[in-house]
Amino acid sequence: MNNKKKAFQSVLPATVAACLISMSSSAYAADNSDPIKVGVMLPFSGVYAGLGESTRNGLKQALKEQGNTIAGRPVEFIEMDTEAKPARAPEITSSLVDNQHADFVVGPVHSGVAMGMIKSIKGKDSIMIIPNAGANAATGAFCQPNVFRTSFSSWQTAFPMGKEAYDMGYKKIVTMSWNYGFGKESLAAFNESFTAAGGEVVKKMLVPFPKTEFQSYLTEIASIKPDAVFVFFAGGGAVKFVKDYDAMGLKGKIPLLGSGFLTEGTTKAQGPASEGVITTLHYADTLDIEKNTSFRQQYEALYGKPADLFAVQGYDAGQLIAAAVTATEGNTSDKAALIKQMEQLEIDSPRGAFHFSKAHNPIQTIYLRKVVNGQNTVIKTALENLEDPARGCKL
Amino acid sequence: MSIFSNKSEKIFIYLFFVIGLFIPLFLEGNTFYINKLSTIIILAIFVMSLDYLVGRTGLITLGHAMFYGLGGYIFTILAPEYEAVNFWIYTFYVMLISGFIALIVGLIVLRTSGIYMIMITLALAQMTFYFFADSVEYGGQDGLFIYVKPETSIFGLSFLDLENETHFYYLCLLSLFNCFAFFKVIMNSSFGRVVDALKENPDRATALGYNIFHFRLIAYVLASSLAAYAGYLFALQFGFVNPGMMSWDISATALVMALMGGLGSIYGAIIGSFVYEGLHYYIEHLTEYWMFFMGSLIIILVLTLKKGFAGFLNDLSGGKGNE
Amino acid sequence: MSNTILEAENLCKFWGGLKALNELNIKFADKQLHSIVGPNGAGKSTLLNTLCGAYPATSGVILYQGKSITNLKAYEFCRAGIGRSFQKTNIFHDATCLENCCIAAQQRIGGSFNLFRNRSTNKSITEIANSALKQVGLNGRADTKAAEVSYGEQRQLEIAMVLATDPKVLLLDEPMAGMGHEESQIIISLLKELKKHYCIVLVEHDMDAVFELSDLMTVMVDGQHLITDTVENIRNNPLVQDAYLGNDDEVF
Amino acid sequence: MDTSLFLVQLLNGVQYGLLLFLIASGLTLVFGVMGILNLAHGSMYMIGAYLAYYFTTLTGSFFLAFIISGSIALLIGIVIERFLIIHLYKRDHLDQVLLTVGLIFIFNSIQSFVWGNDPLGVEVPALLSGSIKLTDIIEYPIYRLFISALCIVVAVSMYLTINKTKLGMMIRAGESDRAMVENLGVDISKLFTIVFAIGVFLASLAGIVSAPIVSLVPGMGEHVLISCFVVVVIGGLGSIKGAFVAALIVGIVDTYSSVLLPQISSMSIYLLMALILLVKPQGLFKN
Repeated sequence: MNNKKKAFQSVLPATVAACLISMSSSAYAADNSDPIKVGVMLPFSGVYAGLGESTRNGLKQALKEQGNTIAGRPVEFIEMDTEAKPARAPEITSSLVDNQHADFVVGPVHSGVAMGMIKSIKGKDSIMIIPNAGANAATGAFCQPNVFRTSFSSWQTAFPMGKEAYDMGYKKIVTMSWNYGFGKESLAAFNESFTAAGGEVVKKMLVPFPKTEFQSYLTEIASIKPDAVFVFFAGGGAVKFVKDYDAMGLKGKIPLLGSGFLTEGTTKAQGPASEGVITTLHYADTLDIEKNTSFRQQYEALYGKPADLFAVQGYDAGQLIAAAVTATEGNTSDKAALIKQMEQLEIDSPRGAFHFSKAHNPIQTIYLRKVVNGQNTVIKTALENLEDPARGCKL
Repeated sequence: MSIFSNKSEKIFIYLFFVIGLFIPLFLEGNTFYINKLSTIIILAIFVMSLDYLVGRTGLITLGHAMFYGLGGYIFTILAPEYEAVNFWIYTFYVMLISGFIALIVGLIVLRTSGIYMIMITLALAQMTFYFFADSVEYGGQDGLFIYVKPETSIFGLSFLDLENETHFYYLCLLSLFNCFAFFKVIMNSSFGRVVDALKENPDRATALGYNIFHFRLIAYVLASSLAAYAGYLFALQFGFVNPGMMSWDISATALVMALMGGLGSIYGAIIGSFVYEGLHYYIEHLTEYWMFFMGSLIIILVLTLKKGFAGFLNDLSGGKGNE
Repeated sequence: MSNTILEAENLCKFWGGLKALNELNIKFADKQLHSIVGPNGAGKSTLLNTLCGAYPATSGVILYQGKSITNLKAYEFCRAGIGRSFQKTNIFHDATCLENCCIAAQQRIGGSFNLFRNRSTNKSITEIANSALKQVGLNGRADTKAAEVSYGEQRQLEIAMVLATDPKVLLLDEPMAGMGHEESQIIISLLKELKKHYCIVLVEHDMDAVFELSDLMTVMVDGQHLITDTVENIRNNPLVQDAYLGNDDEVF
Repeated sequence: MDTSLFLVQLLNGVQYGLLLFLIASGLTLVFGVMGILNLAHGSMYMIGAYLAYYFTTLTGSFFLAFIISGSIALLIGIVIERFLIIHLYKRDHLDQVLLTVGLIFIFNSIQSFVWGNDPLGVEVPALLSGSIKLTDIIEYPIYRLFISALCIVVAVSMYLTINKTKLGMMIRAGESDRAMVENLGVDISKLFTIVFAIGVFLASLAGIVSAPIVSLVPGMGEHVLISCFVVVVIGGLGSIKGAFVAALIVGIVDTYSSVLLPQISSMSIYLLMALILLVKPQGLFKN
């Protein structure tokens, strides 16, 4: 009965439109008057709300560049607050996909939510574009034909640091993160390349999420006296960790390395404590690429504040939609054709151009960055065109 | 003696289940609304079990979501990953195991009462939350997936296909009806008589020779395993479980729903769940700051509608109830 | 006293440093009304609460029909046959008078753990409850909500509930508290009837009633046993008058 | 673990415990005197921290911000008590739970509306920004020691207020017997307003002084609230002394368990609480 209803729903407007065409002899094809529906599933409340906002801004900027119409069709946004609660993810996804019949669903920020979304979008007639959540499995074991990611996998952001750390002369390292997926995946990826290069992870510390009382762990690090520390923290936890690390007097003595999120959007709150922290990531605010400069100028003009990584990833999700729908000349009903286009596209991203792997994760360059004057400054390219191994993906 | 406490309850229950029975015919094919209704009905079962505990037994808990989450986890952990198991058999397992856990937990928390019980249930729920959130084998913060939904045959006959949203909806509706009937039966039973007594006046019940601990424990186990059943349905609906199901705000929200509906009225749990979720859905589409309006609404309700919507309906119909 | 049914030996109940009951020895005989009097704070209510198991004794022994029940749980005292009424009306206000007695009677009949049997189908419980109501003269109020009957009737209901548990001993804590003269008369005649069948331990401030009803009286002061004797002897005992006049402004 | 390390960890634990005490003291005071369980206590902590951020940025002085934010917190406390809590004195705990959950929703929205959702930080005031060298590698930030000192000052002044002043006498009387206080001719509604405002002030104070060492994020209040509950329950609801002892125990247990028993560190304080309640269902210091 599902199909019958759907058929009915698409037949009716088509008939109406056909009548209109015969009257007005418009040049547009039947479905060109329908908006392209873009569901936006981001956290607008709770801990991740800031990231949700940036992502949405970036997404809207990309589509605004197209005049909010792609191939003659207007773009309609349907925004839903995930509250970063995984338990709500399936329900909201179902609302966007089954009720609103969104062509694209952009979201989420949080990996747990991503898992719930993937589960409910599997086999449905919508395309999901993940603008942040880095869970390896999203384009690994759980990869789906209709799921793309414009951000990164956790693996990509931490793997290059292992080799870099060893090359910097660090042999014994303590790793530390929150005890959750993103953190553990980052530590594992770091461990993989660091031990392959010949280094040794002397201790791995997992802090219960979202605890931010780090004193006892820092004391422990001080007693181990490793060559360096590699950590994964993001957002508020990252701010707190970097400040505490400095306040305990460890910064000058034991170099602090991290996955890029440690200093992404947090350096202002961290203040001088973040100076000199070295991280790897697929983007840096100061990246000297023409596209990045123009993107950041426009973003600041539109929203009155500087762009960040999350804005870039949202922007690329928008570019991806625009480019794909343009390529199919406005036809969004044939999702298989859309997906095929998306797989072939090269996205001209502010982070540098990238295209998608078989598992639909960006093949992208990872930069080695250092905080200088509160800015993540690129020291060098850590690994060029790095592809996630997509372990467990059968695409 | 009628199973209903008053006229408004009778009218509401008849109306609700008749409408519930036929509404999928009008929503034909719109899986979103059917899913949404199923979700709210599952929530209503959860809220009802909490309402029984808080409103009928007088045991206030802020950790009821622990059992909601456990229901989902027990199934996901027990069932083989790539094999359809029997729904009814696993319903039995889920309720049995969660009931057993509730028995152990009850032995601890029921030693306390009032505000202490509120806090210790909260703490135990947090502990369970962290147990699953930190675990490696149970998926940590990201939770676990259910790859194959159970089949529902009884003696080889299968009426329901859980992959079909409408079928699943009817399963939820049936469950809610059973749950309601079950609570009404035990409320009117000899057991219910003692529970009524110990809720109003535990000291007197003791003086009359009742070991109130035993009665509380049984009520706690019953309510907890029904909460687990609701969590089990929730896990089946979308095919995954997550520690977030146990988080304390789920318990708190459920309490708000029970209160909105009218504490202790049991059928009020249905009203509360639908009103809260309806408002949430509506306000969320209006503004990003929906929490502000929900918060204000809760405060206004607490200060004005002391008996919730069930009490309000009863006052409207002029009934006093025969309890 | 040959027919002693309840007995306290060296009973003590301390609240921190306060000795509410101090080495108390007392015996209660079957089919007698034995009242406890004494100034405020003498420990009368504490004694009742300890005898019925609500407060565990600090030390000492409670003997019931010759056996120690000191270590029973609070709810087991009632099952043994020791029923009590409360000083402050302590009934189930939301339930009918009949239901109040049914709750009491069901404990004795059993089946309280039956989740599915409708409570109204057990006729023997209803019978006991009805007869308890009848005993106290409340049979006309069976279907009225307890909250809606008069204060005096609530006090009667309080006693009916105790009777429905089929006790041997009745511990009554100020059954006439707050009552008018006429209401008190109802209780007095009720107690006169009841003492033919039960051992009654009465704590009461209405001294006229106490003197009228009691077979034996015990005077307590400061948690200690002062004297136990017949009404006549107590009335004329200078020690007793001293205890009241000397320690408290309450005079009878 | 060598001795010096052990001692540093002990310092960490005590310092964390003292901060927990500061947060929990208001909750337990309000409960002890008024019988009100304020779930929005954590939100007051959050609001304190954000106010401190706002006024530090505005005035450039943390100490000025400290004074302004504290006064605003007192005002918020008075308003909430006068307009909302006042209706709850005759109600059961459940209504209190629900009303204060409503308050949590509202404060979270206000926070998000006014200050946005990006993590914010406050600079440690220059006067207190140095560190003290403890071992060859570990330094200890002076500001953290300052917080500990402040917590001790608060604890001592609470002790003195409760035991030596008229207000304290009324508070003690209010804890034991409300009717008696009224008979003594004390204006109980005024007393409640004062006590509730002090409770809110203490929570905000904790937020204000923590602002430079935590990151300000949405939802920071709820996390604190749960730890606060554990402290208050272990100590015995309403007992200030209990909260003090329990906070230190929780702080120390949490610190050592995160190093020695990392597998169960997130559960450790809840386990501790369950164990203590098994032995003492009313907490350690229930009067």
